[in-house]
Amino acid sequence: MIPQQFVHTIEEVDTVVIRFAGDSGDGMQLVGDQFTSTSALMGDDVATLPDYPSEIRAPAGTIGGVSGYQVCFGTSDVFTPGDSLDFLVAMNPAALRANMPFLKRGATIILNEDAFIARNVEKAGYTADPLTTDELANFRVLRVPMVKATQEALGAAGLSAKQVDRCKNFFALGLSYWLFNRDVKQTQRWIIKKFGNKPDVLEANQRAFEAGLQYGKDGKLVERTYATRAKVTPRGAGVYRQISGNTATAYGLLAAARRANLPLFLGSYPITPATDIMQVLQQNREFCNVLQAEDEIAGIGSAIGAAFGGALAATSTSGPGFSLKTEFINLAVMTELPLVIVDVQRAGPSTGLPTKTEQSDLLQALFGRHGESPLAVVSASSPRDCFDATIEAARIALKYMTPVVLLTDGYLGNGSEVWRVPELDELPVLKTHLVTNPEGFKPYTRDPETLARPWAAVGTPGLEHRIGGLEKEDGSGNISHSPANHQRMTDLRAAKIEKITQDIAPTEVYGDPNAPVLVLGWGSTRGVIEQAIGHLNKAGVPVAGAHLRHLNPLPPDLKALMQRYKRVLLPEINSGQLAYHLRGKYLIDIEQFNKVEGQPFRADEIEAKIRSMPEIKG
Amino acid sequence: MIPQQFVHTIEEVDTVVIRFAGDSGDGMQLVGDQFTSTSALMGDDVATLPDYPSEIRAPAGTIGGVSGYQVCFGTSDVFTPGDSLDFLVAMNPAALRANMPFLKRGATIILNEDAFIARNVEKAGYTADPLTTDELANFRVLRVPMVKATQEALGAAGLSAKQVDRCKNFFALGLSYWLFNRDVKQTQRWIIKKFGNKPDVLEANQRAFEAGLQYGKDGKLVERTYATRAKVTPRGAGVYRQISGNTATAYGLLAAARRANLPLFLGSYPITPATDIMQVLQQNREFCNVLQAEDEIAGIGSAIGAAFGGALAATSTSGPGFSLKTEFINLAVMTELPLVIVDVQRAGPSTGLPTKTEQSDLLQALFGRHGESPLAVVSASSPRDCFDATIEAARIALKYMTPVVLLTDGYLGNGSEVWRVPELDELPVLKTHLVTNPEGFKPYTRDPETLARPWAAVGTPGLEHRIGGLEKEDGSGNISHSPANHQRMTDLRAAKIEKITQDIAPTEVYGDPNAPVLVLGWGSTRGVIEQAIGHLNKAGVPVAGAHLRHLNPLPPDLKALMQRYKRVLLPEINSGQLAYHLRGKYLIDIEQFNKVEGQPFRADEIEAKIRSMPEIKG
Amino acid sequence: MTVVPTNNLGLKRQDFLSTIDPKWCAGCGCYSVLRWLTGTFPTMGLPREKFAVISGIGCSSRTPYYVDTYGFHTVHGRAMTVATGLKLSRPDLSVWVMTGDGDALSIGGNHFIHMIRRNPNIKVILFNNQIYGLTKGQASPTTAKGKKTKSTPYGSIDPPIRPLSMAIAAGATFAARVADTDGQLMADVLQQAADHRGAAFVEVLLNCVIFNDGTFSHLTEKAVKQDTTVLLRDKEPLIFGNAKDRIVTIDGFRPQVQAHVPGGPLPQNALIHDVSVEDSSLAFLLSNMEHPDLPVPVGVFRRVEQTVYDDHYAPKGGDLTRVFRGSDAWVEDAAGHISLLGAQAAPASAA
Amino acid sequence: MTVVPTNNLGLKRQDFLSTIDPKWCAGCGCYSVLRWLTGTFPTMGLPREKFAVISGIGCSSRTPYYVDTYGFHTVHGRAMTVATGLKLSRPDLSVWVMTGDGDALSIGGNHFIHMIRRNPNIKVILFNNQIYGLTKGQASPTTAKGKKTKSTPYGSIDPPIRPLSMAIAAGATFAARVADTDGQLMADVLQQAADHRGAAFVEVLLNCVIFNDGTFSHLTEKAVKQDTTVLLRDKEPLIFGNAKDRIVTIDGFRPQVQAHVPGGPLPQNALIHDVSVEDSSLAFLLSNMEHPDLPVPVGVFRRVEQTVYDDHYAPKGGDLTRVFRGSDAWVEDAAGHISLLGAQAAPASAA
Ligand SMILES: Cc1ncc(C[n+]2csc(CCOP(=O)(O)OP(=O)(O)O)c2C)c(N)n1
Ligand SMILES: Cc1ncc(C[n+]2csc(CCOP(=O)(O)OP(=O)(O)O)c2C)c(N)n1
Ligand code: SF4
Ligand code: SF4
Ligand SMILES: [Mg+2]
Ligand SMILES: [Mg+2]
Repeated sequence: MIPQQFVHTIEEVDTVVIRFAGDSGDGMQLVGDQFTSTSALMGDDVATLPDYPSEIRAPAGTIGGVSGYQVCFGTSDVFTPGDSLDFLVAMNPAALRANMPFLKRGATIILNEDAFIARNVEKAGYTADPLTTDELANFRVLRVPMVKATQEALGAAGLSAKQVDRCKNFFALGLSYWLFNRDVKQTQRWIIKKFGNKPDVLEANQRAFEAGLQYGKDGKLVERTYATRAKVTPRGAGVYRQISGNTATAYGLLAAARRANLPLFLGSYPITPATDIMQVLQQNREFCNVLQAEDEIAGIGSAIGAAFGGALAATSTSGPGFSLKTEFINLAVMTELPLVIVDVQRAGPSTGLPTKTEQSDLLQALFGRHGESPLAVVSASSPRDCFDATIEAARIALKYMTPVVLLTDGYLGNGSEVWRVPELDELPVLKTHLVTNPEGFKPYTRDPETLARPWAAVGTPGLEHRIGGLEKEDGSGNISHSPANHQRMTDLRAAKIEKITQDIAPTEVYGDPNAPVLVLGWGSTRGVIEQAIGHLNKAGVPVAGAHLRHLNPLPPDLKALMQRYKRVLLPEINSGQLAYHLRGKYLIDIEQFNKVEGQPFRADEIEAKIRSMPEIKG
Repeated sequence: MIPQQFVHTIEEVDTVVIRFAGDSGDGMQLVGDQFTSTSALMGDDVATLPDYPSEIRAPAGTIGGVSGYQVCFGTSDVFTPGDSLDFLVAMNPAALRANMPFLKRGATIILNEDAFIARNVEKAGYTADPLTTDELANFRVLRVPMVKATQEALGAAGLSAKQVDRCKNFFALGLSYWLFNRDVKQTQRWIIKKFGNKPDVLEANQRAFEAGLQYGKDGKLVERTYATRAKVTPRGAGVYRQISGNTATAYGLLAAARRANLPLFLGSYPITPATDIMQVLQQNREFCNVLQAEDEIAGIGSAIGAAFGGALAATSTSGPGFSLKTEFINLAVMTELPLVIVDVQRAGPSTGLPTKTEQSDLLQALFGRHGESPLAVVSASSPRDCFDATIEAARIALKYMTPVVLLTDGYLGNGSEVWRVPELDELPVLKTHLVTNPEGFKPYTRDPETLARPWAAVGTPGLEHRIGGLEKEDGSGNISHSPANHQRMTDLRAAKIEKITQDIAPTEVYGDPNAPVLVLGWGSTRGVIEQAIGHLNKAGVPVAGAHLRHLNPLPPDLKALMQRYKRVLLPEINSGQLAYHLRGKYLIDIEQFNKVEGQPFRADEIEAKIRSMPEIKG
Repeated sequence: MTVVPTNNLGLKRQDFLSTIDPKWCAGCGCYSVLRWLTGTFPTMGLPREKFAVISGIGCSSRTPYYVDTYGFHTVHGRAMTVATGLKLSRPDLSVWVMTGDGDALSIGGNHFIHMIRRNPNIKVILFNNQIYGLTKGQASPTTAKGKKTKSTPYGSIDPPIRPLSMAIAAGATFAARVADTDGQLMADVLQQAADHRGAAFVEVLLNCVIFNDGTFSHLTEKAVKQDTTVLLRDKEPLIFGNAKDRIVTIDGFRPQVQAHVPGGPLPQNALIHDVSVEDSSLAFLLSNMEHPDLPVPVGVFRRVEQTVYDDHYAPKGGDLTRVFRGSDAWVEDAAGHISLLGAQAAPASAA
Repeated sequence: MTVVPTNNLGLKRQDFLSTIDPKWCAGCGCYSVLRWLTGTFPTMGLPREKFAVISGIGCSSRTPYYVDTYGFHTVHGRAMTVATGLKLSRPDLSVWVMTGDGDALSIGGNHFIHMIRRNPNIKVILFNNQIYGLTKGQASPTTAKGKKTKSTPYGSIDPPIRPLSMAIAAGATFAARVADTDGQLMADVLQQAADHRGAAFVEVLLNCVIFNDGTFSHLTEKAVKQDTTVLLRDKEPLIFGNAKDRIVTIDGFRPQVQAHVPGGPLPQNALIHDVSVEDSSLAFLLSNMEHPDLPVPVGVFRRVEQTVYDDHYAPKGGDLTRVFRGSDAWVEDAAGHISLLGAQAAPASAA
């Protein structure tokens, strides 16, 4: 697996966490992306965390403008993009300064030393050049004149200084490939494909990339390079790719529609960090109808219209847009139409921190509508799991004729990992309540098993009927002001959602089943919790874990499961929303562990928290 | 108190529940209103429940088109409009049929027998004329040819048949005045004022009214009339009037603004049953600025703008409109501006039952926003209490620089009772955090007592600053993406709302303080719960009651209070929203008592529920 | 794929009336729209199930209940969004939106504009009674200035919106106006709307007998309507008046009324209507014409052909697995050996 | 009460710049607006605290942070509502809205229309870059048909909205257009907007160097702009071209371009601009003029006087107790004796 051309000492490693950081304009996302797909293609597991600056371009060279791409790659146990950095590639002082808090003690910093000039140092907010102070004393610092080296390599290419400067990311990439013994072919090919129609840029980037590699080979950086160990247990036969959570969600919708044999309709409006879901589907217009609506209200409204017409309908958004959909979600509840509402949660309230992640829309998903308005809520636990979670959301929507809120978040949506691409026939067939028989048809009769009403899509002969937001008479669906009927319908709507519990598999417990503590999680915390528990179990600390996909209704076995443990710990990237919900439902006290910093948990934080619990300390 | 002109036997009564019911076009609301204000003016306590048909005019004569006005009047303990009817005035078969379920056994029904013709009987959905069956066997039925009698009285007036028919409500009113020995002067005066500019209509209505009185005096109805007993304890010196909840809310806003020395701004959009709040303020434009906005979003947006400019700002709506305000409420949370959001709850979800009442927006008020977004929630417990509750909402908003949701409901908003009109100087002075001193000013510093930020109204020299929905740096209010700062601000926003507990008086317990059961209530259930407890206590059943005004934060003594009782019963016109909240907060189990029929609880339902509890039955 | 009239199915107006009795007030203009709407449907050669009548909230928005087709009484102001989603997903349907002046122009103004500009093959009938009927009489965006309503006790202060001006500015390809009382014109206009390929907007001047009675009587009463309105005819001058003795002329951009000898020669500056001129300025000018200075135009203001939005929506399906694999997938065998997938495995050479 | 210029306070442009460095991309057209906006404020004779700059969400909506006045960065699409509430409550302030094409015309379209039609004394600057800048490059309602963006990988299919047409249809009393590159005109237009009593709407054609670079270069580049745009001057013909050798004429309602001899006689059918004609049809026609058939007009399209909405808002206060008592209150004494209050106690007689 190690290409022949490298002849330095090679150290085998399990996993490495590296972050490429530079100015917004420095092309770090590209570098990270290439590094990651190459690693994945070499058989490594990968998990990534792109970290954009705030929404708008900050002046070059400032902390606000730093863009980073973190990737954890390796051959075992890559659940997360990593807690802290083994390696940092810093293209300028601001990138260095912004990432100091994330460095492991003793980490390696590869600096673009050419950027460490007085003006940049100052812009980054340093009072003195960190290369001249003891600021970096605890780290291994490798200084590389990336700009000069790139210039040298490109000398004859006849590009402007600015254009040359733009190539330095490929130099950094080449150097990193050398350092980690990455396979260069895929990237070489990619460069050709990407820049093929601009020959001068193509050549410049190729040269810069080669120069980076050569810089390493020439021994100018270090003697020792790294390579990931060969995989002990292969991933299994199949087709694989790297996938982000948002792309997985979009594909999940495509897959669900196909497996339900329905057309797919998405009504959406751009919003960070959910926009990609819409954009991915827009790129695949042969497979679906996508409306970029005038706002989020129109987005869901159009989806409800499509659902009335017999489509698998969805709308995708994030916090502020989710709030705007409130009224229309209620119409979907009342008309009992199938609908998938994807909320890629971000840090709130209000505009909040649009590029940062959070799990704080759970209670809104559960209760954020006027009246008694129950619906189903499911969550995704990793980028690739977004695919499965989306199919599950669609399955519930179609089987129970209900809107379903799918909660993902910015961390999942933007993060990526390796995904085994399923064959379509591996995926579940989704059943619908589409009806065509006019015999005895009434729009609000109920299927006894699911309590779902029949789905008479517009266009079906003989099933003409009217629906709307006013209370309906049980059975006929006519408007009814009867008090008793309102009670009955309120109860039926709730009972239907409760019925979903019949489909929920027993909650899977991992780790030490006899432990005193159960760590419960939901959504994007799965990776870190699993990693923490794995670590602790290895270290002999008894702790168990369980992760929830279904948040409404909750798994029917959850109460009993929780009662089996002395204490339940619940880490959430909010102020304790699921904990509150579980207390309200089950009257069981829960140990909350909350963090509202717009950042995912780190596994070590969870580990430390578990270790500190009296039930564990003994 | 009994006018001289009546000479029949008079039976003294404590309280009477009567309902005037007829077709939408029959003027029943007017009749009920006159009857009520006259009764109030005679010293009776009154409580009313107008009950409109569904939003739109139904064909005349059908059940759907019945409009009713129920009033309970009397000299003691009028907490509610009454559980069931002592008297029903029914203008047509549909009005009779629709109200059968509400009649007490042995109740008196005064029928407009002229309307009991085959067509009307059929339209009402009767298969046979109820006057010819034994359908009414358990009631005292008084048949009055109201149309004919009115025609006779108006014989010479030269009005069209239709116009004459329109006067029959005044005939019914006159007859009722005779039956209950009501003072006629006020209504005579009112008729002159109302119809003074249409002399023929004026005369017709006057004649119809007198004819109704005379019909009674002539002994054509019954021998015995009724009068309410003289009051034992007078109401106390003061100015009184009858007031509806919505009017009281509007007045509460006017009063709060005056006592805070601020201009008042209301941004609103019409919606049943909240429209009146806007309309009452629009009638008083010398005292406030009211914008009928293009929608509910613009309604709250304009209010937030006014708050930025230093006004006491409010927005009023009901369920669907409340849902639409979700996103903007979050902006108010983030910018920490004072704002009163009135939600006159109605039966949901979606369009639901627009003219029916419910308490089902509580969880939405508490949690229905993306992100961690705490705000204060208060509720009103009776029509006149809307005035005080509104002032309390404004007080909290101004003192803690926060949006406050005020929950009333359709029952409170449309219902009315006697209100002692306060003098302005009896009302609390509301303090604000308005600042003018540029010395050391920063928009997000905090008052240590309240954690409120300073309120620098636009226009104040030297305090120019920028606010918005992005996360703010603690103190400076600048945009901040710092993780630690986000956590700090999240905590501060929550802590500020918690601070409000310092202002909450100890929860008042009434009834038997040593009872095993505490009946907790919130919002509009106060009247019925108090009545039920009063009854039971009198009957020797030990039960205590407490009613919550503050729903977020909850009273600090509530947990301890609840723990003092064997069992806490919580009646709610929803599926158990406060119960869920209390369980989640306090891990205390609660006996729920829920009703989701679009109707208020009746006191007897609550009484029966309490009696059925094992803790009471022993 | 778009609405293809199948054949004459022998459906009559009655077949399009549902069993629910309309719950509008006696005398309400809504009855008239219902009548002519259900009169238009049978002419379209489509079976009942192919119709969807979508509405928001308001008296006017109750219409779907009374039409025996598919119907959706959605939420206030948002009918156009639901209609758009339905139409894009199901271009085979005939989708009709029933809306009010508050529903379409107050809370729903934005969806109105955006639907119109996209030009899907959806028909919109706006019941303009210049009032909020259902909520019992508040001012709407079309309420006349100075008008006293429940929410404007001192008279309305908002300059009213002209629905047709908005529609035309938003790019309406079909825009028309008709009074509820004018059955013949309503039939004609609805027919043209039905036949139009693209979004068709029809404003109905509608009487709310309860909360705004007579607001259009100066335009609808027999005695005066010939003098206060002018029927637009394509390529013809705007001649009106009981005796056809007045004509609209144009001076610069100022329309004016001049005396006209019936049958006599046209003044040189006579305004000649043209429904299909591409630039919408003429239609806009007509939409600005108001009583009492000018006669109020009724009939079709604008009817042009443009790309129909739903024509863009035609997913064909295909090989999803290819999509899922994207361009960077690889194959692993059971032993963990990795190879690239298909085309990507091409040799890396360009230099 | 409205904005009364106090006196010249000696404030300079610099005094209106906050200490926060603008975070727009280098070369972004937003800088230009900021520059001329802060250049206009000092001319208004108002102290800094009397200004409020309100925005929605978008790159353009960051402007308030860079202006040293009161500022409110609200939520996406809703700035107009916040501005309206502020202005009605505080007519003494000078309120400016900064918005984008997505902010004002996509999600915020309805508030835009309603603010414009009410005509409060609020100034609106729409930064029209024909793209969603902040969210990194999706199509906006003004994006040209066929344009490839992140959200329209196959080219945009939506016919674009013309912001000025919408504003004019909504009844704008002041409407203007200027390119970000034309400092002089921007200064002039903003000055006129500031001086206008009522709602003033200014569309700025603005370059987003990152996601839509050059979208207006055919209108802004030195070499061509004389040929592709025409500066509107009140009561003057529309003469343009580098050599002033072309003129816009009008045939019916069809504007056309004709050759023109500079200084020579005007053709009879030359289109003469008139900013203050009450009927908005001329302004509307101008707003419809588009490249390449016609020169794109810049400058002031419309400026008319109408009632200013905030003039209606002037509560005077008074005796609240009277209000609370209403017309049916009564007095009770401690013994429970009841008497009517004041006027109501008049004797009941009319018959
Ligand atoms: C979100 C929301 N806001 C307000 C309402 C209350 N409402 C129902 S219909 C209506 C206006 C009706 O006016 P219009 O659209 O003109 O219809 P009309 O009744 O006059 O036909 C309003 C404000 C509502 N149902 N939902
Ligand atoms: C409710 C809501 N929906 C969506 C967004 C995401 N969003 C932010 S700005 C923007 C559009 C920006 O475009 P434009 O208004 O043209 O401003 P520009 O950045 O181009 O100046 C969008 C969709 C949001 N912040 N809030
Ligand atoms: S209230 Fe007006 S619009 Fe509504 S049904 Fe009655 S007449 Fe028609
Ligand atoms: S993305 Fe475009 S609009 Fe936004 S700051 Fe950059 S250049 Fe300006
Ligand atoms: Mg209307
Ligand atoms: Mg833009």
